[in-house]
Amino acid sequence: MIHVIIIILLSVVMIVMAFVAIHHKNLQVAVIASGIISLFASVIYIFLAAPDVAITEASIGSVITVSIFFYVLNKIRHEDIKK
Amino acid sequence: MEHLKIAGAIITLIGSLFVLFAAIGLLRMPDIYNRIQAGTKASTLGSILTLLGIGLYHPDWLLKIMLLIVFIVISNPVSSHVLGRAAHFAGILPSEKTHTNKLKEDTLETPTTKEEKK
Amino acid sequence: MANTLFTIAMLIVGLSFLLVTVRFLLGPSVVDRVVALDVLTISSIGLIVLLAHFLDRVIYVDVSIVYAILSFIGVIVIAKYLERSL
Amino acid sequence: MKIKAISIIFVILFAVWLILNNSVSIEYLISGAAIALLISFGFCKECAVFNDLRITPKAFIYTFIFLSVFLWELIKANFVMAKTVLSPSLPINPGIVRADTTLKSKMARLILANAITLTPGTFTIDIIGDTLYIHCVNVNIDDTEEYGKQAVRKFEKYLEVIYG
Repeated sequence: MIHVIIIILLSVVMIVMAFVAIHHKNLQVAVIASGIISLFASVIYIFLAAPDVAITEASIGSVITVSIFFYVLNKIRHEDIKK
Repeated sequence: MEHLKIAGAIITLIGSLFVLFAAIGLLRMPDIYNRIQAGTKASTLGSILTLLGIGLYHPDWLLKIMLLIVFIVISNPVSSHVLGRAAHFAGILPSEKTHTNKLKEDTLETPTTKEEKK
Repeated sequence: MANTLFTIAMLIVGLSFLLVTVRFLLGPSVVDRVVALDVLTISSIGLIVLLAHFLDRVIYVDVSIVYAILSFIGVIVIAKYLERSL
Repeated sequence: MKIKAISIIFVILFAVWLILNNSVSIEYLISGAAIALLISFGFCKECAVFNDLRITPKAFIYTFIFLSVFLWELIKANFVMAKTVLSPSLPINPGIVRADTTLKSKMARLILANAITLTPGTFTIDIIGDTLYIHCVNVNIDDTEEYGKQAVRKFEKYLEVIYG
């Protein structure tokens, strides 16, 4: 019972974050929202008894992707300043 | 043995209450610096107590949980400090209740570390 | 008895997720949202260890160790970006 | 002094390896020792992190006292924070104050800043030169300097003994 409640709660937060990631004007906020989506996705993978997938999802989806996005955003900002 | 398990469960419950207080503090505080204080401080003790309760319930997991607690205690203050610094240098002002802001006075006079790096 | 208390603890952690999500939606600046991400990560470490208790396997604690190390790196990268010194 | 830093890092890495594997069989011991030795010699050419650490009986006792004071402050901090957050009128009075430190070692300053961050109502925003800038939730309007000094003094006296 508690499993179902927690999964529903996590899914609701994930859907809200997906809307933010699509519709928000600010690009940085959208990237952070997508990071939170994969954070919760990895918690749901643990519910489905797949810890290896959860480790991969947490490390790639919520850390490395976000870091690379911010690195690229930083590069774009420097280009803007030069012009 | 049974008492230890009940004690672990109660400690876990107290820890989760502290996590809830962190969320309430994050929601109620007026500006970003106070939010960082409420959020990181309460969530640090909350997660420590939650983990410790589980560790008391399963004594053979206790070593790994201790390692996890050490990671959290080392990394959480550093991330809160880095966020506060980022908020200051991104130009976010504290709320109007803040009556002394020595950091702003000092960094306006001298060039900050941000400028030196460029 | 103990399992009931653990269930209540899990529900409270889930409720705090909802409250932090509200702060994420309201938050005026980007730094507020990063603080929300930080608190979400730390509290989901607690949730994963509670899950490890319910499913009774120690391997899930390793997942939360990975979380604790990696989330720290993510927050530092974002803060460096906001500070314009990445 | 390089050998001390390398050996401390070797011990830490080896302990973490053993805890993560959760066994003391001979294969884990040998492979863990080899990897920890490789990492600690390969990456610690110039690491000065543990150079100032004193390994004397007095320093051990002071480390213990420091940890217990720190834990007590951490618990107190959370109850103060919970009381502030739950009271309906939100009684906060924030301010950013200066506090000078006399510690010279970088590691000691890191630990001091982290300890201040986890104590009641204070958190370190920045360190410029010898000055810490501390954000406080409840600061006295008349005596801002004294408030910062108190927060620093609480831990500094122990760290002065542990680190040179």
